[in-house]
Amino acid sequence: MNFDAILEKLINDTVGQSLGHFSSELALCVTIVGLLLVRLVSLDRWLPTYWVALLGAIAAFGLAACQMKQGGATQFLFTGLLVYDQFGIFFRLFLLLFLVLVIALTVISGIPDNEDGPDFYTLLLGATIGMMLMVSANNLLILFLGIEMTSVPSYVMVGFLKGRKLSSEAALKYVIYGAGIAGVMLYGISLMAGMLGTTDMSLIAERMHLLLSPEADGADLSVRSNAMLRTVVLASLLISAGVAFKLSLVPFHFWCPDAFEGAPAEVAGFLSVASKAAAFALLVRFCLALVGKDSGALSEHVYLYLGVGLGVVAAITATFGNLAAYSQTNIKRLLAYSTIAHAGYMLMAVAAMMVLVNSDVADAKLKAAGALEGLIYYLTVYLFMNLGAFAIVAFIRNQILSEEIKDYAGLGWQAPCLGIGMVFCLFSLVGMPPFGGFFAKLMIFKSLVDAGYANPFMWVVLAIGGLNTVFSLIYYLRVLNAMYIVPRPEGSPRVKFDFLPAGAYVVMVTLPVLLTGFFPYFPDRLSDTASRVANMLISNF
Amino acid sequence: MSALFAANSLGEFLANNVSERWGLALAAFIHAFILINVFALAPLIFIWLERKVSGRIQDRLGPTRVGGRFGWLQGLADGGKLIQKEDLVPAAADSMLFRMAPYIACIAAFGTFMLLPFSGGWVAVASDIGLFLLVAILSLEVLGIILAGYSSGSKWSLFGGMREAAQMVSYEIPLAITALVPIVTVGSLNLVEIAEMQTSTVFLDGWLMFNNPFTFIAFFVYFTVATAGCKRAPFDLAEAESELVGGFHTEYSGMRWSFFFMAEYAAMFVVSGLASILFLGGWNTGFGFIDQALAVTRYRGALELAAIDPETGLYLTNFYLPSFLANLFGMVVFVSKASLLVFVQIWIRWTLPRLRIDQVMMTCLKYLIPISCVLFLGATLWPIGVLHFAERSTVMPFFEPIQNKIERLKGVAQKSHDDAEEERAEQDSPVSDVKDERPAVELAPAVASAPLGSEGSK
Amino acid sequence: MDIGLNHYLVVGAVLFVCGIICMATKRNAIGILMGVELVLNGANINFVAFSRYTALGLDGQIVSLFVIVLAAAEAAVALAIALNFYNNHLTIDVDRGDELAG
Amino acid sequence: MTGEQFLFWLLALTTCGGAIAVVVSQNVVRMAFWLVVALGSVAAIYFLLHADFVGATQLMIYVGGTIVLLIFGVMLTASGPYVKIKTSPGDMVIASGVGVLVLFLLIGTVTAVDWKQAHRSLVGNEHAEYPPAPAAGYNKSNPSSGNTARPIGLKLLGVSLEDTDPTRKDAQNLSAGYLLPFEIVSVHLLVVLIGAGYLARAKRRVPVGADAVVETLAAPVPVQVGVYAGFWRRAAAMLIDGIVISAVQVPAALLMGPLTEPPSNAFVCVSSLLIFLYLAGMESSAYQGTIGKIIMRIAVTDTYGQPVSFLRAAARTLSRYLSGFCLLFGYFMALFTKRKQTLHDLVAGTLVVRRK
Repeated sequence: MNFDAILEKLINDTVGQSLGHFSSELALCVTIVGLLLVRLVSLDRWLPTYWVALLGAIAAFGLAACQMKQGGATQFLFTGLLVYDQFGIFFRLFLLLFLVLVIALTVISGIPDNEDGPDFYTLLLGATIGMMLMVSANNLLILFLGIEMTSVPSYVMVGFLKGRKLSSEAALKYVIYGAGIAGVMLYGISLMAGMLGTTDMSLIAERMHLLLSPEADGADLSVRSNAMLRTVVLASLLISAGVAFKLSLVPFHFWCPDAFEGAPAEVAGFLSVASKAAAFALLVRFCLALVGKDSGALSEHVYLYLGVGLGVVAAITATFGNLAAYSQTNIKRLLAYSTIAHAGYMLMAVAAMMVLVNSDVADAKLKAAGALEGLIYYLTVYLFMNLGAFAIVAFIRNQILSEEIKDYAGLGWQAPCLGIGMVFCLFSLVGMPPFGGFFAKLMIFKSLVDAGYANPFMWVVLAIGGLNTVFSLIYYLRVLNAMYIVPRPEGSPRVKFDFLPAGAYVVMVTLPVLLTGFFPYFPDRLSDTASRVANMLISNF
Repeated sequence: MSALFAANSLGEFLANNVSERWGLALAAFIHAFILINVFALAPLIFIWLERKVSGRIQDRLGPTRVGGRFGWLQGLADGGKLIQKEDLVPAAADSMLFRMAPYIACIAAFGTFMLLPFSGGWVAVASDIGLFLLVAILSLEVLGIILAGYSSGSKWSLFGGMREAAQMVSYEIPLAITALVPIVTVGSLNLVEIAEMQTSTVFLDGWLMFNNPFTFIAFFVYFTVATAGCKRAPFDLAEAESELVGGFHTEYSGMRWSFFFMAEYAAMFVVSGLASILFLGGWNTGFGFIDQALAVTRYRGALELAAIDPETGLYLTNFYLPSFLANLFGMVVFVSKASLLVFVQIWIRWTLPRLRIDQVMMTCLKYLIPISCVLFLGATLWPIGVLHFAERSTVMPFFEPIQNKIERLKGVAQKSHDDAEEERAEQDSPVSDVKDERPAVELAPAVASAPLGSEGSK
Repeated sequence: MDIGLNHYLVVGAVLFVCGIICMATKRNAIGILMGVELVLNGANINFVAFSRYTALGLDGQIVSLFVIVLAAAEAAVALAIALNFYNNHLTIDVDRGDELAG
Repeated sequence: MTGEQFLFWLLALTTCGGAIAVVVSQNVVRMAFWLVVALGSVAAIYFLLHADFVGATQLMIYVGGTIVLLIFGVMLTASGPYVKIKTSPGDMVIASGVGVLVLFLLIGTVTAVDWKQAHRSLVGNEHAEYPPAPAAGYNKSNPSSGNTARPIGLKLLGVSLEDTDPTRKDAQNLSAGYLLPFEIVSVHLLVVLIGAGYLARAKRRVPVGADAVVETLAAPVPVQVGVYAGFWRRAAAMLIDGIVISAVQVPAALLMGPLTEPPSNAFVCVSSLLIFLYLAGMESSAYQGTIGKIIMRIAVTDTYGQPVSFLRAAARTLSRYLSGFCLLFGYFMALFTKRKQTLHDLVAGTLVVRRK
């Protein structure tokens, strides 16, 4: 095969196949350049830059939606660097929908003024591209690249209010922890890539299987396997430290409250949903890639250990998040701890999936897909309820210039739209029955029950999850207590909220929370999609 | 320096005659010795030149006292004076860094001579990424300056160091981009190859500067940026004596002070040499008939050197005198081109007033970077357009792809080499006797121990 | 003793651990960043060594190239944030940033 | 001890020593210096590992770029001449204790692996040799001699040198190419640049009140020479000229031979000369412009509004090539230069104005 033939093949592969499937990311790239050009020719005096960003995001969303509709089989893009499957498309769609909503929120709340708009939206779009790489990564390099592309713009966004002491402190803490963990993670990647001789995640699965299967190579297997296994375990621990940092799981959660408190509410909302969703998608892919598809005796054990380990971390994270949230006085900090707790709940789904996927329980694959379905459903509902909460915090901040819970006194009566929206969001976050959060939690708990048959420890995790749900009610209610029960202090000016556009936005975001709870059609539709996506991934795997 | 020593490299030559281990060490030592001594001389000459030129420009005579009418010993006399001076370290300085800084600057500037070829094959390290490595090492000089500025414990020095840091970090970008403009034209980072490709057909047409309009402009941009990169006037903000006393070297005296200037003049020569390799034909004179003849001779010499004994599979080491002379001539041409550019830098220094720091930064960020980007883009697109045009028209016969020309010349050299071989084979039949006397070297001795797994399957 | 893969891996590990200690103990934000650079370099040595001695091949070198570029980008942002912190707090001591707690 | 061994131990010493010195030293500038030592030695280690390109990149970007940036940051944030924000000894002891443990863990784990065997069993033999054993003679593109620039460049495209080897059977599949990260990293760098720039710069100030007045006063008053001809009008003039010229040239060319063949050199030279004379001559004549310019009611003047000399018009005509060379950018400059000058106007010092 001569050079020209290979080059032609490469061009065919890139232009003919990959670029088309990569179109939504490209749309975002083009939008970034567009934002720069708009400022270069001073068009931003007449045309507010958020229109450019919004248009680009909607275009990207449309492209992703087309891909979703087309469906199609799993294929590998760019000579195997990215994997293109239903799971990836779903998460891209998810991220882009969220991006559109966040841009709309920033337009209404006006946190980047028109002068800083191009900078802010460039960072926002850049981070989103990174997340989209994360969700479809099939190579350890892309994994690292995606995480860096997500993190580095996030650091700047957290410090976006550059004149504020809090903001700069938050950004500094975030960047220092983030950069450190990225380095640790890279070291893990280097060990894993060196051990397995490849950075390709599908090859990693194969070679892990070789490594774990006892009949691989005759002589002194135990010694060889042992040392090699230890290296791989060390490497995957270091890598998962990086992912855990993005997910704010417990030993690596410390950045989260500080960063959220210092950052504008819009940015905090973006980080709490988008970067978690991308990191979960990555975690699922990485966990599945790690152990390989064929079930040998040894690999089954590894799955089990991995699942139980994740379960332990999940239980600790949820408990810690809820306990720490209890004593908070700042609403953003409270929501940050609630984010940590929710990451714990969602991690329970991943743990259940890992325990189930290669177990000897009947219909193991189906049940594993169920756990994944729970995760996807939970993330979708979480998008709306968490974004709703942060949006309301941003709107209230614009009026009363405070984010302390005690300053929310009596606001529920003065701004009924925001108040009711907050009630819906918080109740859904707790997991109260008629809201979407209830069904989401139910699905995860159900898969935990299933997983319990494979390993009874998962029932312990389930119990801890249940207890946490009850406990979390207390601190969410404290916010509502402040908004409705405590009277507005004498002499404080009456707050006026216009329905348009802030109220309308709140309605738009909280409506899905309601719909996913009240009307069975929507959860069915959503859960159909989720289960399709989940089954696709598990069966392919 | 290969052809200087009747072997593919000095290391091989010594490895033959001494031992492999010590041969390499000796070769490294000799290379370093030659480089440092030859190029410590260059700054001396340029410092004298600077004084002379500035004198003339200011309507003075310049140095006349030491060394006859032209004062040519002035540089040496300066050196002697500086060595005798007391080596002061201010009380407020961080003495370790203060002492270290001049060496860093010097090592970076002199280190680049490793990679600078002086004629086809006369280069200490013939790296495939020569240009990249050279620019990388050159960029380390700034570290010495910054550390000097910071460790002096004086505010003037600090200001000088900060300015230098800001200026150098900014100017490295257009420097690298404009250096890439000829690279995209010839498609190689190897400095020897780049220069060899500029063999002219008629007159000056091979020089990359005249290859297309973008390289033409790129030369001037490169030269501006390189002048700034050596912190020469009008960009010498780091040592602006009218504002900062002496900038980063305010607190230095004696030999350490002179190290900075050795480094500066060495860097001037390096960037000028690079300019002449990248744009001005390197060691090619520009006259087609001379260049082509010399190139053929050099290729022939390389072939002689690379000849392999068919029986033993070892390198024969033939020495080919015409090639040696051609290289020597090339070196003279190259050094004179580079010196001319150094002269221009000196000339500019004594003609133009110094810019303000904000003007320096603005020139770079607002003008030079966009210009260099446009040039880079243009130089990338140009061949596509020209090839398209040249295929259909007979107007521009000299747009022959460079590679073809080189191949043609190499073919001529190969032919003459083969002819000579045949002739030799006819003349002396007992070939083996002759060969035995020649030193033979094992293949690729520098390749380190075999990689892991090589004993596995084979 | 022939120099092999393990020798380079040990150098990488030393760099990694030095970086970790540096990040853990320094209070100057820029000092912490230097620790990060050390950690990244430790990983990079691993990559290049694996590229030379194992089947990872050129991939290792390419990853290390990307890491160098990404590290430069990260350093630029981290430095901008540190300067911003300095402008607001008039110190670069990380421990002085204590307003976010709880 | 061979050369490689000696170099390795030397570099290992400077690398590890530099790194430890970074940890131990309390002065942040000294830390930076030791970091330079450590990272510079890492670059040398890369050369030792036959990864020249990575080594050069390390020198250029890390040592020459990133560290300079860090030192720059140190200077900007220095409260006194030497910042000493000391670590408490207790922290140091604990951290180094834990660090040493981690080090032993890492080294113990990593060195226990028999890499050779591991790769043979995991990867299979056919790939296990890297870099390939040196071929006969000096091979420029052979990665084992450290010349990795070409292989890396090809690898970024997804082509490895083994793929182009016709003897390999499995060469049908592309190996992993890194085109995507190579391109997407540029987007990342752009985003990061914008972000860092945003944090570092002061807010753009909109002039209000007194400031606005001062700014307006400070702005230079443009010299009114005439009404400058706009871009479209000039483009139309050029179009007309083009038609006029080809109206003469095409029939002439037809006389010389069929149009399908490339014209002879002599014809091209003569017609170029004639076109040059037409343009320069008309512009320096009393008409002050070519036929197209006369029709479009515009004229060429010098910067004082006077008719131009032939020499100036010739310079203008010649520098039209300059405008054309830079992808017609020189012409488009009329869109945004202050006096609607193109590049060749700027070079020749001319203006194009509307006729009265």
